[in-house]
Amino acid sequence: MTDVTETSIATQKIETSRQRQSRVVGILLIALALFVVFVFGMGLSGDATFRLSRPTDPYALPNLVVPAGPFTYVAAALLGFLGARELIRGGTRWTSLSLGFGLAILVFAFLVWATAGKSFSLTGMLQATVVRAMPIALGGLAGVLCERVAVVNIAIEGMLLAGAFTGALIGSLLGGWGGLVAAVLVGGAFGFMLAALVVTYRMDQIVAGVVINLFVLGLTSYVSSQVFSEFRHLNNAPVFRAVKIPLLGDIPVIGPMLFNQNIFVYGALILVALATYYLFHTRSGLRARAVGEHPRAADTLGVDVYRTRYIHVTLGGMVAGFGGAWFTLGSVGRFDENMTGGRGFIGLAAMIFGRWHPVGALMAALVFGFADSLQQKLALLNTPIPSEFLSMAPYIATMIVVAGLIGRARAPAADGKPYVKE
Amino acid sequence: MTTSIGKRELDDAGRALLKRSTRGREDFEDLVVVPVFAVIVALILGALIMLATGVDLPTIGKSFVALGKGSVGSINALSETLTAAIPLVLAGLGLGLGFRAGLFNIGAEGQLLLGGTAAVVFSFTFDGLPFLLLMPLSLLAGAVVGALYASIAGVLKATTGAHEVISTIMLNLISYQILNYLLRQPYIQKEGRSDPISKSVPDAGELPRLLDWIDPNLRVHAGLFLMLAAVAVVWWILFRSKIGFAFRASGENPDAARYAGIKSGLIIVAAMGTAGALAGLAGAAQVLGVLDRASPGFSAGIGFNAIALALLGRSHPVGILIAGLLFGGLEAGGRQMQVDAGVSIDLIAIIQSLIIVFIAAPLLVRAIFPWGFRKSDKAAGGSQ
Amino acid sequence: QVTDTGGIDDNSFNQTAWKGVLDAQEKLGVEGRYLESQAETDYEANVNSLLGGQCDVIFTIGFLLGDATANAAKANPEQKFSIVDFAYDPTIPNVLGQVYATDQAAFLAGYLSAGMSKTGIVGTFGGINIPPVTIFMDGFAAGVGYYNAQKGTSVKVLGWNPESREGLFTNNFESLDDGRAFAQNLYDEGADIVLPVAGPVGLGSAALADELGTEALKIVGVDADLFFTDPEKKHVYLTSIMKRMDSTVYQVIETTMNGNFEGGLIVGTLENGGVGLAPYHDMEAMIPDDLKAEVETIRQGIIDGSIKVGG
Amino acid sequence: MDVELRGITKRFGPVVANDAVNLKIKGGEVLGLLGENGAGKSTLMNVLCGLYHQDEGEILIDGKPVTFAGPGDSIAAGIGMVHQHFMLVPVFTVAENVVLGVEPTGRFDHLDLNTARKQVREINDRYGLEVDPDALIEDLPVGIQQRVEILKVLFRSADVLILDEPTAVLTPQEVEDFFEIVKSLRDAGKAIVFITHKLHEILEISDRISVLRGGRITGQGDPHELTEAQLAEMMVGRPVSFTVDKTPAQPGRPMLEIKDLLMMRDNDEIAVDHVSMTVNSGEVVGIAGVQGNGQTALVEAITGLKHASAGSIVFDGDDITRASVRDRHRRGMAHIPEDRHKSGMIGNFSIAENMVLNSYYDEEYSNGAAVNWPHVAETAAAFCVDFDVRTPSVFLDAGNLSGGNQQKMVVARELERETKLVIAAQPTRGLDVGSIEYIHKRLIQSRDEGDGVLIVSSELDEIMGLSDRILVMFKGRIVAEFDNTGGKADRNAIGLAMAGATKGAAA
Ligand SMILES: Nc1ncnc2c1ncn2[C@@H]1O[C@H](COP(=O)(O)OP(=O)(O)OP(=O)(O)O)[C@@H](O)[C@H]1O
Ligand SMILES: Nc1ncnc2c1ncn2[C@@H]1O[C@H](COP(=O)(O)OP(=O)(O)OP(=O)(O)O)[C@@H](O)[C@H]1O
Ligand SMILES: [Mg+2]
Ligand SMILES: [Mg+2]
Repeated sequence: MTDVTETSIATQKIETSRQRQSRVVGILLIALALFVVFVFGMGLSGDATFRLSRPTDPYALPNLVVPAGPFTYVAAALLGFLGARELIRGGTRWTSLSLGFGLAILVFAFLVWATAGKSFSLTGMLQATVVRAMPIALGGLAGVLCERVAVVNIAIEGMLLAGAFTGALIGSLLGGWGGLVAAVLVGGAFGFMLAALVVTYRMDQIVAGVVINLFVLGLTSYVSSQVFSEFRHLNNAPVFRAVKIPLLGDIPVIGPMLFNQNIFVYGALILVALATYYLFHTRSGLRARAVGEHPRAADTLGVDVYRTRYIHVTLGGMVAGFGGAWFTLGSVGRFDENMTGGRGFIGLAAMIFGRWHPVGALMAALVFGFADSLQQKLALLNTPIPSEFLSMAPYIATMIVVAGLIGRARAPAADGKPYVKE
Repeated sequence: MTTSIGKRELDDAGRALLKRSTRGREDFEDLVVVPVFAVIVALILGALIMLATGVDLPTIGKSFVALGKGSVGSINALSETLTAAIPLVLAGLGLGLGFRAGLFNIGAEGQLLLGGTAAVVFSFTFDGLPFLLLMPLSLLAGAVVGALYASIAGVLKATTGAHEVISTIMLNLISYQILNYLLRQPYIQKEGRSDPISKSVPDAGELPRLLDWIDPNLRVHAGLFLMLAAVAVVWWILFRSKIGFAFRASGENPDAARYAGIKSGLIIVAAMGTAGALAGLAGAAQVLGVLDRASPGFSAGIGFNAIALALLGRSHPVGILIAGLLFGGLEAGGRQMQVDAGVSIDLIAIIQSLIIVFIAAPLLVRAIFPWGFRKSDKAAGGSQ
Repeated sequence: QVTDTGGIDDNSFNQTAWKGVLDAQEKLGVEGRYLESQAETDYEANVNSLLGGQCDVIFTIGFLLGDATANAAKANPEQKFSIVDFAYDPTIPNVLGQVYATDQAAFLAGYLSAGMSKTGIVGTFGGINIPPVTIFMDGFAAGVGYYNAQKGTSVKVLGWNPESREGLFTNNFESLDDGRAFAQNLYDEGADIVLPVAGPVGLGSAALADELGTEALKIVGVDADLFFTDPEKKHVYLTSIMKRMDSTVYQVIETTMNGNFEGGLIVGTLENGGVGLAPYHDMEAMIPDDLKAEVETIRQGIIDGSIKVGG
Repeated sequence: MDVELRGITKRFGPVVANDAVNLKIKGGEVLGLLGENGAGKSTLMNVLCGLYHQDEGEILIDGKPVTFAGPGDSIAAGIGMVHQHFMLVPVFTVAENVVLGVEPTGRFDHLDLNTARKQVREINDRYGLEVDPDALIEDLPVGIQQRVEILKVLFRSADVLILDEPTAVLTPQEVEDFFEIVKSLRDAGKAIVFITHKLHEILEISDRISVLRGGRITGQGDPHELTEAQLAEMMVGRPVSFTVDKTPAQPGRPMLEIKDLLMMRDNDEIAVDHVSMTVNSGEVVGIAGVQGNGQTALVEAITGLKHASAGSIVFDGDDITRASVRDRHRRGMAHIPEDRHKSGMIGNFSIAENMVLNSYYDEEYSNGAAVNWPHVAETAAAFCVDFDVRTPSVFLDAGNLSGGNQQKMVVARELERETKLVIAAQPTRGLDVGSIEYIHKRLIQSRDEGDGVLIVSSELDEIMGLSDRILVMFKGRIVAEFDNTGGKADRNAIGLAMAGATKGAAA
């Protein structure tokens, strides 16, 4: 035998992936700093006024007045600092955090720029953010429940729509709570139907989802034009009003956002918390995740894969039905054709954006909600940017974030694959 | 090691391996019985839904007559059916090709919108070119822009692994805004209008109507040939060409494809691009053949219906063609149904979805109607 | 009748026009059919479908059907058409355009709202930025401006800038939830009276007003008298800017049955009753009498031309 | 506890996987179960553990007939199975995997992971398994994953343990440790069914042997009376030769030269640490090493699947460090991948399509932009005949082939063309003796025709039998090199080097 000569340990520096990421983020942050200075900062004057309280609030906060010109320079300096820090001390743990922080600064700088010399109600915008985010969050949560047991649910859109429709119809007949219960049950029924199609009848999951969407859209539109137009009283449900939580609801800014909302907002927040506990801290949650990751392994250990899938997809449908009822019982009390308008698909995006985690899906939904309400405010502020570009900004941002940050996020391993016993 | 492969004489054992299993009753059932059955059952269920919503029996009868009349009952009906099928099939072919390559592209809607807009803009920009140049080039513009737009999702997936479902959903939402913005630009907006609507396609840019010598209202246009050619080309690409083999290989097993030296990134971008080109063509055919201009949301959900279509056609070009004709017929017939019987056209969507369910879940059909069908061996087999 | 994308049961636009057909059915014994457009691509196909249906006259409802109607009319010179909200220039012999000087009625509503606003801020938003929509907003803003000029006040209008012709638009005529969100947005910025000009979308705004209470937010309806067509939320409507499509459609049917159909244009004004301000109904008691009187004076002024609405 | 299988028949469509099988399993005894690929061993055991339901026949426990509706029932009856393919959830921890299905819980269904961890540690200590309960499965080497599988069965206090090819992926040292565990379990009174293709293992560990062929029991016997040759003949139905017949190597010019190669893993750890090595034409070089020591990364670098962080790779005189996979293939490099299911073939493609998976673009198989399918089919048929791939038709999906035939298909694809260098990773993992014999013969044939052959295997016997020269990898480095002309290398020394023993000890 011959000994192999020792090769000396590498002394040259090899860039690790983390360092690479830091470098990219650092450059990006510095570019943003320059952008803020040259696009927002140039010739900016006046104050941006953000109203924090409404006339009716018990504790009036003074308006938040930001001198626009100086602020942009401060924001740019902060961005530059974050960027430089990433470049110089690359590879530390805070890269993602820096990026998130940097984007937040950018958004605020943009707001200040757009509001310079004007004012708008920040509290109103934040409250609207939460409201608009809820159906998306609930849709995303429904998706999480289904995909954690490896059933891809493209049908969230249809389930939302079914919930909205049922809420209006039954709500008109039996009142709000009756409508709500019915919406949840009908959502669950569609979940069960999806489960039956994909688990028992082994239909392709995407096909089944697309079909349910088509079916619900057709059925609800058909009934609404065939029946509701004639019998108006069938489409006139009461609306759940905002319920202010004593004390908490009076906190400025946060109060109206979180503690003066209707049951749908409270319900969604509670459901997200429950789902998180359930999935990651209970026995059934562990089994459900096992079914999503490696159904055969779960099967060999006596976990009933089919039953688990049926249960969770049905639960997901119920959550979506609840979210759908928001459109009618939580908002306008009337059903209208296709009134969910693609929110289910955005919910799906929120689920992926949120890495198949309930809290992640909620956060992602809030980003969409924020963009949505921001855009309405900006239309009032008469910014020189065409409104279309403002509308697409959140979608572009989502793509960038998905590409940059969670490109490698993993879906449950068995996601989308049917499981065949024997 | 050196083994000469070239032209080698096969011995008997080798020739025996070249046998293909013949098509039996199983294929007949899958390809003929189940679909026919699906359509019939879906229509019956549609009738039940009408009954449940208080439509009386004579009206139901009338609506089915109208459905038949409106889809195949006259030259006009056939023309409408084909007109509706053209963009559906074109976009569906692109989606089907993507599915084969393992890409779940939800973005046909956006690719179609931007492709169609590009075709319109190209056509009025180069107004004055002769028909033989302007029309094909306008189509090409649509295809190119559709391909480029789809490639964004492809490139993102190939370079960063961004999930194409999210990026195509986002690209759809972005495309609506781009379109709204473009339609308000003075260069594109129709003169004297304040609403978002584009200038018209010049006559030399239009896909000529094929039957206007019979009746000027017959809308079927030369896009029909485009559609048929696309079916043939996509079939050839998928099942005969080298690139198609690479598409299918990375769709079925990306890992094995990578080991075999197929560059997954390139394939993703190429497949997305091809799919986008077809969706762009669908949009171009729609504006050059039917709409004559671009307006907000002129895609009318074709890109989404095409998903259902591609799935129903099992991502096979011929299947997609047949499914497209079926959907086109239902759409045209549905319109007649609303006029003649006063039944909402939304019923069509219900019938469409039921047909897909029964075709896509043969096990369900067999479970409901156990007689008449072969005992399903497949059901017991499956994976492993 | 071919509807626009709102649908026949939209409680305002399409429904009002359809009411004209229904009235004619009742009184003149004609038969009416309708076809809903699902999307803009349907317009032409839908018009074509009705061509085969042996109609005496085909109504196309909405500005957006302008092109489709013109094409069909040119291809079928025998068929009579009538389009709501579109004026052809030059006119087409077999098409009768019906347009409305809605700004006249909206002017009154603007004046009334300015007088009724407690916060000194009123708001409006539209469906899409097209003339039949913005004409409401123009008139409304002009009415508020007239009030300010008369009273020396500075009531603000949010959501529409008549000069830049930019404003708040939902970009659809469908989403009720948008109607609620947009009204909420305006309310957050201080508006206590909102004019939604977006067909059924306004019903969402009404739902918000219902929830907030009419003290906090009132709605001005458009097209029909929403007090009647939206009876469940009737208490939130300060008034409605009526565009009496039912009456003009009825007239067209009547003249057609009498064999007097002629292409061209009919314009609904305050004077001929083609547009008008709805009664105040439940709000009657809340509105000060002198404000009512002023509105009535202005109405007369507009009719006799002493008050100019546009410009 | 005694278990008896009576007249078990199990069909998959037309395939009769088990045909009236009778089998007895007794407590305190190891039953060795042998058979070719596809003989029906796994199926029979899956019936016993409740995963499949038999079409005919019955199962008796301690003389009483039982029926299992699902695996839950059989687990409750005290039967536990370690499956041929790992049944572990890769993103779960060891503890989560072990308790799955029998989780300790608190109030509100709360998963009590602390108790789980403690229980796992107890069993760990009792049987000397040494597994960290908090490690994520995906971070563990296969040897440890194997132990987790056993932990799972023990955790459910099974009295009957079915071990389906548990040693297929273990190194010699790991196998020895593993046998210690099996023996202690037997001595504790458990009944054990042990399935393997390795005859010496079965002779070493079993108390009784049954042989399956074509779904039937074709032989029974006492390991003390049987020889490997007799067992092989019972399995395959003909005599099998175990030693690879080969002449001494005639090394020629360097075919593959690696200099100072550095490879990083995704987590920025070093996988291959400045390795330099050469493979000459006409010789077989074997790389021995415990899995997880960088062999996979080395193969990925050579075949172009991953790019080197530093160093160079020269193939027959040309620098290919940056060349693409396809380019390397075109230059004459053949690659038999480690995991044929995952990366070697496409189950839903026909055999013909699989045969040209990496050469479809070749002029040979194409007309312009199109693939010449008729020619592909004929060639594939010829390959199948040459390499004894048993199938009724080349148009059948490759996924329908048995494991051995699948591997022969992959080997045929790689070797049936002009090659200069063959990289074979775990070329015979999980195959029966007949297939192994065949594939080994083909690899030696390649060498004799002047190819360089590089074999990576965790199977020390395979390395010893095939290689002319043996390199041992440990922690990303080549730590020792042995000349194996005429099989003269010291098996013990190699084993020690694989385990990371110091040079002094290895020498
Ligand atoms: N789920 C299934 N569906 C159809 N056929 C199957 C299935 N499982 C196994 N078979 C077939 O049954 C026969 C026996 O397979 P089995 O897996 O039991 O063999 P084995 O003896 O374990 O082989 P190996 O040594 O390769 O593990 C094979 O022909 C196989 O193709
Ligand atoms: N007993 C152990 N307990 C926990 N982790 C271990 C243990 N032994 C090794 N590991 C970890 O396992 C990893 C290596 O195993 P693995 O087989 O996954 O590597 P690999 O990438 O396949 O390597 P190769 O390139 O050689 O195939 C290392 O990160 C090492 O830290
Ligand atoms: Mg086996
Ligand atoms: Mg490895």
